[in-house]
Amino acid sequence: MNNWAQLYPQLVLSFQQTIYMVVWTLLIAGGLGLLIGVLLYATRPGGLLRSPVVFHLLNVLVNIVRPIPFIIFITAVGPLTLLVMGTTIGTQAVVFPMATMASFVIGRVVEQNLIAVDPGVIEAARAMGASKSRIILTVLIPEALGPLVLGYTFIFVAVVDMSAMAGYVGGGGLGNFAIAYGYQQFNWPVTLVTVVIIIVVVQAAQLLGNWLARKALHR
Amino acid sequence: MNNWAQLYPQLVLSFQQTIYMVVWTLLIAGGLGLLIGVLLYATRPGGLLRSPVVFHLLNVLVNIVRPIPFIIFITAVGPLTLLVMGTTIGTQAVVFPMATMASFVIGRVVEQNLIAVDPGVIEAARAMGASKSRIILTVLIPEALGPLVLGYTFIFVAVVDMSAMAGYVGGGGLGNFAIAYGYQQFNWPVTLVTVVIIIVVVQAAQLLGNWLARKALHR
Amino acid sequence: MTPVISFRNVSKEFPGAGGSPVRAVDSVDLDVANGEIVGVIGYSGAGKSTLVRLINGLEVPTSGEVVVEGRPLSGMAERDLRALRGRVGMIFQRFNLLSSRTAAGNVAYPLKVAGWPRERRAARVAELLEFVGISEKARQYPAQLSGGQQQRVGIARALATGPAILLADEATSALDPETTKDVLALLKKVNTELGTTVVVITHEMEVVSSLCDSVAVMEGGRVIEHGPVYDVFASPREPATKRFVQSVHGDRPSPETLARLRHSFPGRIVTVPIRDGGTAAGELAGRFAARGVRATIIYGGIGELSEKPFGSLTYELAGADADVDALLAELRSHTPVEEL
Amino acid sequence: MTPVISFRNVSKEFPGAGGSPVRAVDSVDLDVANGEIVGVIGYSGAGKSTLVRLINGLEVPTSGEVVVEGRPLSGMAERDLRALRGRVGMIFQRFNLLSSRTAAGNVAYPLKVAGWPRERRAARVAELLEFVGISEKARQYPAQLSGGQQQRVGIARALATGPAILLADEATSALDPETTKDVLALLKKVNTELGTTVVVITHEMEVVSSLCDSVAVMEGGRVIEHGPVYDVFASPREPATKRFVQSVHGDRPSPETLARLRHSFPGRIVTVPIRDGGTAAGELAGRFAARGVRATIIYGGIGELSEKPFGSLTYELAGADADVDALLAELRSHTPVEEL
Amino acid sequence: SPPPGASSSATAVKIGVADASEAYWQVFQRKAKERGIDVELVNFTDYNQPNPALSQNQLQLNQFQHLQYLANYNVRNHDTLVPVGATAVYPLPLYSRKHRSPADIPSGGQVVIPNDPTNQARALLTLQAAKLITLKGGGNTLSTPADVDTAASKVTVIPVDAAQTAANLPSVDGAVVNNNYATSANLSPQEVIFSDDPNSESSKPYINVFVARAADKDNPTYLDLVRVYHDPEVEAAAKQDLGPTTVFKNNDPAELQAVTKSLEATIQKAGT
Ligand SMILES: Nc1ncnc2c1ncn2[C@@H]1O[C@H](COP(=O)(O)OP(=O)(O)OP(=O)(O)O)[C@@H](O)[C@H]1O
Ligand SMILES: Nc1ncnc2c1ncn2[C@@H]1O[C@H](COP(=O)(O)OP(=O)(O)OP(=O)(O)O)[C@@H](O)[C@H]1O
Ligand SMILES: [Mg+2]
Ligand SMILES: [Mg+2]
Repeated sequence: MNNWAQLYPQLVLSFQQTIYMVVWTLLIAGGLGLLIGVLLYATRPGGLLRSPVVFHLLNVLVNIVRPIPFIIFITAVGPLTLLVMGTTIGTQAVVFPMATMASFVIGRVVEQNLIAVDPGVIEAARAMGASKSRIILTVLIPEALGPLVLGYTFIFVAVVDMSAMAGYVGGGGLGNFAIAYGYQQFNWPVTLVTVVIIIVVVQAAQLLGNWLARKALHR
Repeated sequence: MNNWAQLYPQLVLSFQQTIYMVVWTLLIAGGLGLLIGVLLYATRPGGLLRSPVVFHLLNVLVNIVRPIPFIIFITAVGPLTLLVMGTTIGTQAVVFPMATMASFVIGRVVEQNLIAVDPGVIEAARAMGASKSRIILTVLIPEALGPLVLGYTFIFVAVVDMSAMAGYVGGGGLGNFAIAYGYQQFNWPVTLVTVVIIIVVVQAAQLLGNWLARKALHR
Repeated sequence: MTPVISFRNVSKEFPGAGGSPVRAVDSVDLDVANGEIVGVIGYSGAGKSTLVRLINGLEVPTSGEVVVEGRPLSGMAERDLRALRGRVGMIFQRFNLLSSRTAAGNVAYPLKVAGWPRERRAARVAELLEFVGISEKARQYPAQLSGGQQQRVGIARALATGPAILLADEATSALDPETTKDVLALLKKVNTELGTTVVVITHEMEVVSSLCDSVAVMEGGRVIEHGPVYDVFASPREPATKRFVQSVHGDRPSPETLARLRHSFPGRIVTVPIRDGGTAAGELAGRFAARGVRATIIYGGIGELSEKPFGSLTYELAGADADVDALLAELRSHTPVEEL
Repeated sequence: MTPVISFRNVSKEFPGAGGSPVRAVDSVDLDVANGEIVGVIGYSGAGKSTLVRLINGLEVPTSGEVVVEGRPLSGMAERDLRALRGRVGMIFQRFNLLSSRTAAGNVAYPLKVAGWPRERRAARVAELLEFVGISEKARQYPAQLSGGQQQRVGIARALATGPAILLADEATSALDPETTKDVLALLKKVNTELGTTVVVITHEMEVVSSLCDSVAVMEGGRVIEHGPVYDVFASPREPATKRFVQSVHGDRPSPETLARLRHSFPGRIVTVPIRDGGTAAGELAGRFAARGVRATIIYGGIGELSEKPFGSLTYELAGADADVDALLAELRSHTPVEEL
Repeated sequence: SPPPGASSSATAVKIGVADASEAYWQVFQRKAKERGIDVELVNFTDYNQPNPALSQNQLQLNQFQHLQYLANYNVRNHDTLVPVGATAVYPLPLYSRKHRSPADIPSGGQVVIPNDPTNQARALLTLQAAKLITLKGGGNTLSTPADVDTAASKVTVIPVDAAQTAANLPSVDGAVVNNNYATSANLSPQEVIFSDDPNSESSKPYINVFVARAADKDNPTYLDLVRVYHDPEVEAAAKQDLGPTTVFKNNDPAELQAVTKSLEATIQKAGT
């Protein structure tokens, strides 16, 4: 059994690892997911870039990736991870499967939020001669910003949650710390403290998200 | 090592278990999550039922529950599960933590989708003297139906994913089957077949969801 | 008789862009009598929509008291407020149709809220859609309707339950003149047959002149003038009111028009207001002839305002200057003739 | 001169509710000359918005060809279509403002699209907001603006880049008469100073009469009448057109009004149209006097249409029946006098 | 980000483990350091990961598996990892709070077993030995719950997360609990109603080992680390964490390798 003094450095490290994983995953998957989401939205029938081929391919791809149990997914993309990251283990390596999976998840969330945008404003932008990419970047996304911010806040939690599985491949992190040092050791104080730290981080992110969403809504 | 003949009954059972878990979770959490989402939407500042206390309590509660690693969550609600379900292990028992967690997840997704509804129509319903509950049921939700359907489709996948963790407490299911009989046994054909079955189920759900969403959009 | 709607020193502020609040409605005192049709006019942004939205509690006043059917809205229980709203129909400036319901579904909605049984509902919806002329669009969704069709759905919806008070925020702005006429006739009918009190915001002075009993003129959040339509229009006190009245029947010619008229009519040009009880246009012709002045009507018109003749005519007077001067002097003794 | 916009047998169908498609635009052939201001009028649902949306390719015709600036839209490369749209400003019936941008941001948007440098943009935005009178609302978001303020943002936005073609779908529907007048003056100015071709959909006949060179009347998706405003209004051929014209200056009294007039004026009542080049109103008075018939103007008016006098006057004729008959017979020889 | 194991010290060893959270590893690291070896632990919660990582040179050693698991891994993945030293063998006892002996467990009862691949088959064999279940074909070290002949078995086997076996003890008839979890969960030895014998020949496949790439099977540093593990101080700490019933093993690497080979052969034969 460990005592707090022994655990403390490990906890700090785990915290750093979580931040590392979450930040990188969000940065990478935030962008890629936005792209996927925008494509899912825009290529659907009647969309700005309507293209049944791209839409169905992407739709199927997202649905292939998302339901794969994460540990199987990590292993399946292992060779690719090795190629890209130079290693398949550790905090850095796990960002690759995390970001990949998160991209697809974010894609769906973004798609959902874009679909609620009033088609009238898209039309107005088209009527001004704006290019499709410009419409997407300067009209579609800003118009959906309120729900999008909440969507990304939602995803933040999902990624934090996902990072708990980083321990599968030696990625560490708070979630893994809570499991390995708390749960598996039946050490409930450690579990509790760790989970509380996670919750505080998430809560802070949510407050920020709510605030930003309210700012973005303009109504 | 198992051969297909031996595994087949287990696979069928796992399929049934997954269906069982996913259906029950979606039924229960679909309703509870809708409630949570509606409350999150309606109690926020300027909302239909504005109530800072309820909003912040709920907001914090959702943020407390969601980031808890699922295995820890299962254990933490174990006593409650025992009380409610009479046991903490097996397919039936795991529906309790799954539905609880999923309720909070769905709550967030619903909240996001409701926030995009044009406040003008809510106002119109208020002006007609409709009660708040009626507005929520007959205006707010129908108006958000397109994105909501996509949101629930998103959640379907998330729940299928979550059900892969049912194996923690003996819940079985396809996800666990893929891991236990495929992945952990280094049996890639089994893994592949199982994952493909999962993907097919998800894909079917998504097609249905997309179709319903398009119907619901009316534009 | 006690007013059915009454504003008592009501103000409504919104948070503004630069921190300073926008006072959309400013210290308004206004009474609307039961069964009256009152028009609210004013420049864009004057606070008309906000004023009307205070009546059914869609906006809550920053200060002051709105009293409807004898009961103050503030502190009214949610139940009672809902019941009140059930008796108040509203046509929105931006229509606010439920995009998830068909035209018929939108009209049926308030009936459902009011608890009408299914069969009566269907009949009523059909009747209303017929009234506003969009029966064949009953099963279309709002996104598939033209602007005017959407507005008509909004009108039908507001009238559905036969409300005691109808708030119409630019109810005919998207309608062609024919349809507008039909809708105004419908509102009039509702008013006379059911005794519905109607508050109409409008930019079309014809709506005021043909429909309203009284008119309130708003400017900068304040009600700057209020009274029977004929009184306000016949003798507008405020500059804003004057400018609005100019746009109704029998306006004097605009500077550009006047210039063109002068080109065709070299004589002296005067505008004579035609008011009920004032100088009848017919009399004038006789007087002109008697004085040996040839008068030609070159502009203006006579219409009806609150069912009384109202307007102004612009004449070219041709004759000896002295004769014309004498004529004008005589006319001025009882009518505000203006030489242009 | 080749037309700047030309519809060649254009139809547009939408999927309808019951499976049968809605033909919103039906076999339209229409040319709009460069620098012209053409009004499009018609009943609600006639297909006006759809017609105009075909011009900048927001709708794609089901059949037929829309040619703009000499080039057919169909098969035009995306790039070219975009470039074309950059030269076509559009004011939407439902405004379609970007809710995520302020009033100023909305107006700046097309300038950004057109690649204007930042400094010029700011100045232009300020100028446009000033033009439409909402400078002080520059930093407000659409949801914080009144209906008319939103519409004015839409107008400013459409005019921002100084478009070669302006499509205005009920551009003044939410505006008070004063502001409407200002906006129309602005459109006229843009037309004369920059040579902008303007297509205005409107329900306000004053807009047509004061602004447009030509007018197209739509009914059931078809353009049933088209020509110079004076010609179409002075001698409308189609019943629909007639009804629209009735709502402009100098209309004959409605049945109810007529009933009231008969009450006050027991004599015979006739309506005489006043047209440019026809009988001048002034002349009539003389003739009446000469015949010993006392004529009193009781209704109607004379206004301007395309800068020419236009209207009708309704007289009460008091005198011996024979005299009146003789007078009417004489008048009828050159003017379509109508006895009511 | 955490620095990769490129420490300046000449002998830095990265070891993949699955229980880095156990305190004895800190003693191990300290003792290794005294011998000039910098040990970096990489903790995997998924057993599938450390072997490939070792193969791919991302680790120098791992220590989380028994010979049986290693043999199975090697066969399935055509790999050649070898044991370089034994650590310990743990009994895998059946616990119960409701019953005194396996015979007391009513038919139709529920028994939970760990669902991790290193323990699952062994747990099944234990239950068969306790006459609670029957495995089709007699069972072997690769049996899975799918091989349980439900008709011929007295109890239902429910595989759960290894930590859940201890956690669920109160609500089931019996639980097969790994040593370390039993210790962490403070299960009482009195609650053990059946156990296999860790010293028996049949327990040999379950000896836990340090594993290295075949090329490194004689690497002196690695052999040194095996010795560090058996330092009395480390063993004492390990016993504390892993439970009093832990039996430390110090078999000769050659013997371990031979056992592995024969296990591999058996698996090869049984294999698909
Ligand atoms: N997306 C659509 N789907 C189905 N029908 C449509 C659609 N858009 C327009 N219509 C129909 O086409 C016809 C013409 O519509 P349009 O909007 O062009 O009319 P409009 O002349 O502009 O009418 P308004 O003056 O009321 O705005 C209407 O009957 C309308 O219901
Ligand atoms: N939610 C809001 N936030 C901030 N300002 C607002 C808000 N709603 C209205 N206003 C401001 O209040 C003033 C009055 O608005 P209101 O909508 O009542 O005008 P209106 O008379 O109806 O104008 P219009 O004829 O253009 O519809 C306007 O200056 C407007 O900008
Ligand atoms: Mg308004
Ligand atoms: Mg239209």
